[in-house]
Amino acid sequence: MSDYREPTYAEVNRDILRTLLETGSRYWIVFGITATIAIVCFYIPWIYQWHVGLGASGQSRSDVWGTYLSNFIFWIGLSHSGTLLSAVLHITRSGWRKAIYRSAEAMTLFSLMTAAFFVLIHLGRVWFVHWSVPVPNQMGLWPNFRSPLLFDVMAITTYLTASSIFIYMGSVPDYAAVRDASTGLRRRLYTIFSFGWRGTAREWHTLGWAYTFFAVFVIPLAVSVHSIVSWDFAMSLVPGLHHTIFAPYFVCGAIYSGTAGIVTVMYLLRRCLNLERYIREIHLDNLGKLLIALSLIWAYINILELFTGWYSGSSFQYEALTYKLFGYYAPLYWEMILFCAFIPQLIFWKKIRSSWNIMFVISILINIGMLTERFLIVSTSLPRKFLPNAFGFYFPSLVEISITIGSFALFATLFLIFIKWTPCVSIYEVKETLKPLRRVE
Amino acid sequence: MNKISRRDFLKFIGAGSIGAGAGLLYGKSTKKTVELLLPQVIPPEDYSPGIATWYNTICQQCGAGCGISVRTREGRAKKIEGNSNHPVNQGRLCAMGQAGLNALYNPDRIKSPLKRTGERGNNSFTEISWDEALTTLGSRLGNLKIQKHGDSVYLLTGGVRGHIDKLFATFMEAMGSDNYFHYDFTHPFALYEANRIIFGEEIIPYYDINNANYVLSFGADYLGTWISPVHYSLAYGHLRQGRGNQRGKCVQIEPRMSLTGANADEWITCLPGTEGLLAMGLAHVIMNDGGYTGSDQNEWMQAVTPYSPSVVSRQTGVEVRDITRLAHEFMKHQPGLAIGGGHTEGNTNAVASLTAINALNYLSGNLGKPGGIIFNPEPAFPNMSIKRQANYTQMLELITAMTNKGVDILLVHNTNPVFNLPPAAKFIEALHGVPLLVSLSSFMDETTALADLVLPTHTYLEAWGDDIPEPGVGFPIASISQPVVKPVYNTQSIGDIILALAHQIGGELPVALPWTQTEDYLKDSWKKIYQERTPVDATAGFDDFWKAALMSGVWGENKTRPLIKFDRLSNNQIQKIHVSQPSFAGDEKDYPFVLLPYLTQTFYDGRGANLPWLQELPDPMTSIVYSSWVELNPKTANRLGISEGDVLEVQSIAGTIRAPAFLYPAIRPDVIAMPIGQGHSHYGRYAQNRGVNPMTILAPEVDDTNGALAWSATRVRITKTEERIRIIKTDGVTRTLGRQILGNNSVHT
Amino acid sequence: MGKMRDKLKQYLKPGYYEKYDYHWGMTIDLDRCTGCEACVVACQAENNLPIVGEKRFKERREIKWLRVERYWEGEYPNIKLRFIPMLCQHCDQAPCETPCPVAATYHNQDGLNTQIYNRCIGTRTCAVYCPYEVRYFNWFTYKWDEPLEQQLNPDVTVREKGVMEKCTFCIQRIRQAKDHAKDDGRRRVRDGEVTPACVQSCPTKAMVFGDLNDPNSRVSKMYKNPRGYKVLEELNTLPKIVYLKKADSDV
Amino acid sequence: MAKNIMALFQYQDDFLNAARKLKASGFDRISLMTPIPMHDAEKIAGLDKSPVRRFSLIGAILGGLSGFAMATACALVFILPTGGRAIITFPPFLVISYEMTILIGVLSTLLGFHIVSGLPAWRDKPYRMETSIDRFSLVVGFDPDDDPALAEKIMRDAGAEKIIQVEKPE
Repeated sequence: MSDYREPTYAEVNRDILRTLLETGSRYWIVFGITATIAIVCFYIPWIYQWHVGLGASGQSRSDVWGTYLSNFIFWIGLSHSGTLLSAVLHITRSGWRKAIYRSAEAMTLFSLMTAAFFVLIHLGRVWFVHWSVPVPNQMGLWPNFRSPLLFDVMAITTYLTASSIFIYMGSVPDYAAVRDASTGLRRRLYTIFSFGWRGTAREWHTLGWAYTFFAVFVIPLAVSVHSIVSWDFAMSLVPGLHHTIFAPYFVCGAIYSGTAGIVTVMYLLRRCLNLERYIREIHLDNLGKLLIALSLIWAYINILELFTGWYSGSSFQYEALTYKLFGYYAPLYWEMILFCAFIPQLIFWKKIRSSWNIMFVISILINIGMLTERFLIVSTSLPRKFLPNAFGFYFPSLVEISITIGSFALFATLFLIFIKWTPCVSIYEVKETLKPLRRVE
Repeated sequence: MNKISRRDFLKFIGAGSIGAGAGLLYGKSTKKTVELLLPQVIPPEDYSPGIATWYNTICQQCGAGCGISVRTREGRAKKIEGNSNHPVNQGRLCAMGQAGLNALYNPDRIKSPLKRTGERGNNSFTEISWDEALTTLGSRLGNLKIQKHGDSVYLLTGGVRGHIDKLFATFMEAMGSDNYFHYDFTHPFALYEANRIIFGEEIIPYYDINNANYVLSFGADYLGTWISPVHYSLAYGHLRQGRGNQRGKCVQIEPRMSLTGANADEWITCLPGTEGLLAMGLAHVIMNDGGYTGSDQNEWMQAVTPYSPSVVSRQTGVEVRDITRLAHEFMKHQPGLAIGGGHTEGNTNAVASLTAINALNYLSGNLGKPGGIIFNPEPAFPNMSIKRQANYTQMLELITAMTNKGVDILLVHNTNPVFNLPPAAKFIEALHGVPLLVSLSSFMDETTALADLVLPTHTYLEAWGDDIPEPGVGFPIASISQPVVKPVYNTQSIGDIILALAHQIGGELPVALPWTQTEDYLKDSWKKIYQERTPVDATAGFDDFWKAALMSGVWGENKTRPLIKFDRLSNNQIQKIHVSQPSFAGDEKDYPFVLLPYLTQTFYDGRGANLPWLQELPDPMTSIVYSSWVELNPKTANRLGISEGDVLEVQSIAGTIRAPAFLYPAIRPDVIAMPIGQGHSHYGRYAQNRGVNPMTILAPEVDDTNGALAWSATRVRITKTEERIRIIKTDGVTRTLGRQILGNNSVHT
Repeated sequence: MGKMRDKLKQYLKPGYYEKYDYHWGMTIDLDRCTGCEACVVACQAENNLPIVGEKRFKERREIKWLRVERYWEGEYPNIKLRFIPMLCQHCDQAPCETPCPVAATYHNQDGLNTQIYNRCIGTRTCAVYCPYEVRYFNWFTYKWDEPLEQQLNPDVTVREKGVMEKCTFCIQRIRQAKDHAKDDGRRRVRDGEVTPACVQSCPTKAMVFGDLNDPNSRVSKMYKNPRGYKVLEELNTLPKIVYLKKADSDV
Repeated sequence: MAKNIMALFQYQDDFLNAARKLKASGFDRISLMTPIPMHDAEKIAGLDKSPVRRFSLIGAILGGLSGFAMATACALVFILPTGGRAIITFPPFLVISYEMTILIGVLSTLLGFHIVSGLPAWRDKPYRMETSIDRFSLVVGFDPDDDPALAEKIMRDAGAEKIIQVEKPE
């Protein structure tokens, strides 16, 4: 844009720290609303379910896995782009990453936390969840490391740890900036957060190296996490789930949904926190291109699934496929195809790609589609397995729907806390992209 | 501070060990591994399981008379299994029999004697003591006896047999009343009558399915509900796979597929009520093709002449081809059996039909032969019970007597005429003429709810009794029913109540019934068997015999009956064999469908509806639980725009009921079927207000010959209503979708 | 050292067990089975299966360790109904065992697929992985209306909410038979000494249960029946229940 | 102990020039503080390859091994055969190893960062908070034979905005 004037270093500090240090009433209202919804729609139904048993959900003999698990995949998926994208772009040294990566990583962290909640909600006896981690317990038993669910436990623990460290380490210099801009208790707290960061050459040097290694670790991790999540399904014999393509399918879907999530979050941050000078068209453009690529891969895998299902001719595969395409949940299937395969093709047009509002809507649609996809996985395959006589049907109960809605509020609440805790745009990395301060040009 | 109970303490330990105790447990876990890991699955070596005590007694859930072994622990009944000594069921038991525990421990049992306080039928009772109950009843009975009005006392019971039946009879006789009836909806009146006509004896012979090569069943659901299902199931298993390579064939002829139909090799439908005609058609083919060469050939020839295959085919809807083929197969694969029951028994021509079916047995010459019909020897003690069964016409007489104030006291025991009689009989209305209705029952069923005085009885698992199974098993047996647990509630056994009443009333009654306890009465009665039937062994006294009989649960004698020779029936008998077309209540135009109510394996005639295990047992044919439904052919449904769950209004000339539709692929398009058993207005929490009772729309059609209720002879029309409900069933999709679930070549038929 | 090597070899061996102590198996003759469901009630009585009530049935949350499946074949009037009792197949390569994160289900030395209720945390993965759908979950803690609870079998635990359960081949009866054998000074249980509740009740003697290790046991002989097949054999779960398919009539 | 001198620069080329000159003049104990990571500054400070990478490598290897060991040990505490698989099974245990490689690798890199960077800093060091905004700062420490005046002069010549004497030891 022509009227764009590059900010000075001091302006960067001022603009970004303002989002952290100045809290208006609008923030508190939004925060109050999301926190209330999180409590009313998420925690209270959960406590109720805890009390009466999992029967509070719509799951039944015909479908023992329901929206809790599909939401779990969704949130894990949403978490996928942030850290992964940030790490990939860090390693490939793409400059445009710097303004957006912090919020993307935050999205990872908090959607991962939300996903972890769904694991707990999903359990029949959540009060014994500690038996699934290798700590001593009354039964004297250790977890079964042959279980794909335990891969999950390991993967999510690792992913949560690695992403927290990744985002935290990347923020240490910014915590120092917050510390320097504040007084009193906040100053003391941020002194601790920033480890007493001064910005010496040695500190920068070590951080740089460590950060690169974190990035190196995080990339294969992120790929493995969603592969492992897919194995929860693909390792079963269930027709429609027992596919080798499932791991790449899930990883691709996850990155897809995560990238769309980044667009959504970017849009909101830009609008609500007046960060127009930092989150710019180039970001939207690049993310848009990424979305197109991902949507094409995603559509390709979907077509592949239809193709193999149709070609196999096996009653199991074919039945599962026809039910998905033409059964009770067929409208959801076609909605998903529309939202995730067709609508994103609009991004090919530069005009659409550069429109914040349209991109925002598309990104939301993609994630609705992805949420549907995850729901279809549990609701179309599991109730119709091998024995036709045991075929059933699944529809989520009010408790499940409420918890699903509540999970979005929970995510929003966590994110709102985050933006008051950590600068949502990396101060020092934005400065890096600016014109260096030199006397001699 | 409050005391910490042991329970709380254990809770603390539990909570603490999750975190703080982890280290300690870690240490433990590495040492005593098995105990920590598998306490529930494999108990440790030093854990000694409790010792169960088994009591042998008799199942009284239906009239088959199976022997059962009840497993008890610490004085509580835990499980009912078949008594392997008992020749009827040989250790096996059906679902209903096993659910007997639900009757014993039913939460809705009547817990103490009750006296009506409000209007009749308002369900308002107060609890009274046994003393008061027996005194009230005893003095009323005594007064009638003194006034020489003993004959105005009526006793109506279910199909009770053995010495309890005799006790009732003695009691009523001493009261001066001969008004002692049984009412049992499932009683095969027509079969007894048909057997009397052909065999000259009003009995059910032993159908030797075990050794048969061909079982031609006209509607008899012998694997599900007909007479003695467990015994016939055993025989069926033997017929199929128990004889090496020789596998018997089963053919089932009925308008709606029953469980037996599902298991038959061939299932053939005929128009409702024309089973007898079809049998005559088969007989015609047998006679004409020289299948029968007896001396009375000519008489038979005459008798079957009107039933040529083409005529019968028109009357029954079965193709000529099939008629001749069945006849040939039946003659070729002897020994074969022709049996009739189920809906065949529920038509206006039932006796004639069953007579015709018996004639097939006669013509095939299987009488008295293994694999055919075998006649039982004299039972250990006379079984009078059959004679006391009141059919519909006789019940109408009782109802007339009630209406005309001829009944002062009506004692009802273990039978539920309010539920099991069509309302057209006006039983409830007739009760207005009865000053005192006394119910001797364990449950608050519909009849008991109308009673003035309720004397709660023991269930069969708490009471003494005995039984001779009917039909027999080819040799004389008898079995004793003994209490397996202490009474759960303040109830008394029916025998004790009768004996107590006898003493209360006084006069010659205590002389006729000198005992105070049923156990003593039984022992004294069995002494007779001991003396007459058992070769006296000097070393074994009666006590040993009694103990042995109790322990094994059954007494038997190695004695078969000499064959009755049926060389020839009298001409008169043969001439009587004539089957007419069935008639139905309702015009075919207005009421296009024939309603077939059927007994279900789970509820039988409705008596099982209060047992939660049976309510939760998916119906074997439809997998439906907890409700009633209307079965109709998918084609019919399609034509009328009905789909599963649409609530239908089923209307006959006698009334209307509403129930959801169920598309049943194996039913004639011109009939609809409904299960009997649900639709209770009382009878406990599990049965109450659930489904409908098809009995309530039955027209009072009766059998032409014996006057029994023709319960399949009502025509109905169905109307789809706006309402739609989800039928609760466990089945998902009931087609294999080409999957090899039933073995590879099971797909072709 | 050699001992350790042997152990390691054993641990690395697929299938792990060289030979089971007992190898309990069952055959179900579909030619005898009439679909009467006596076995269903027998199982309910023996194993303290809850009475779930109409509402739960409507939600398809019934618990029947043994159910009878029915399949129609053909169209009216040439139509047949086929029954097949479906219970835990105690697969030797059970797909349900591996995915349990807390090892609440495993294969014991008798070749049984056991479910340890007190270990279960309710992930329900086993139920998803089971192709026979014979695993049932306690969606609620079910209550017995007084005094129906007096009937409960003291040898079998009552399960609480959040726990998976399934057919055990009446492990308590197996245990009892083993105890008897031990009391009698025998090393092994005799053929026919153990009958699960369903087998015991079957009115047509369609089910046979016994030890597959013993080549002379009835079940071993029935296993060789040419009519025998295993349901979903193509999944290679090695189910231990052999069904004998319905025979065609000789007539 | 001698005082340290701290200089603030507005421009990064001035700052780097000053640092280079100081180095050339024999002042070894200099610290460079910048608001953004600067490669040139790191070079002047003599930093090339960071030892953090060793932590990552060792951590990753240890993690992988310990992952497999943990899975094996857990499987051997109780012998619970499942699904006809071996007790020690490679495919699933390798997945566990993979995850543990990353987990321990990340944690040990974190440890490496803390050790190598000397953070958290437990005591107060010379620092001006402008450094976190847009000022480049240099702290020079002196050995007994160094001339603080010379250092001050070099910095002033290079264009230092402000020169401060600091008491705190570097």
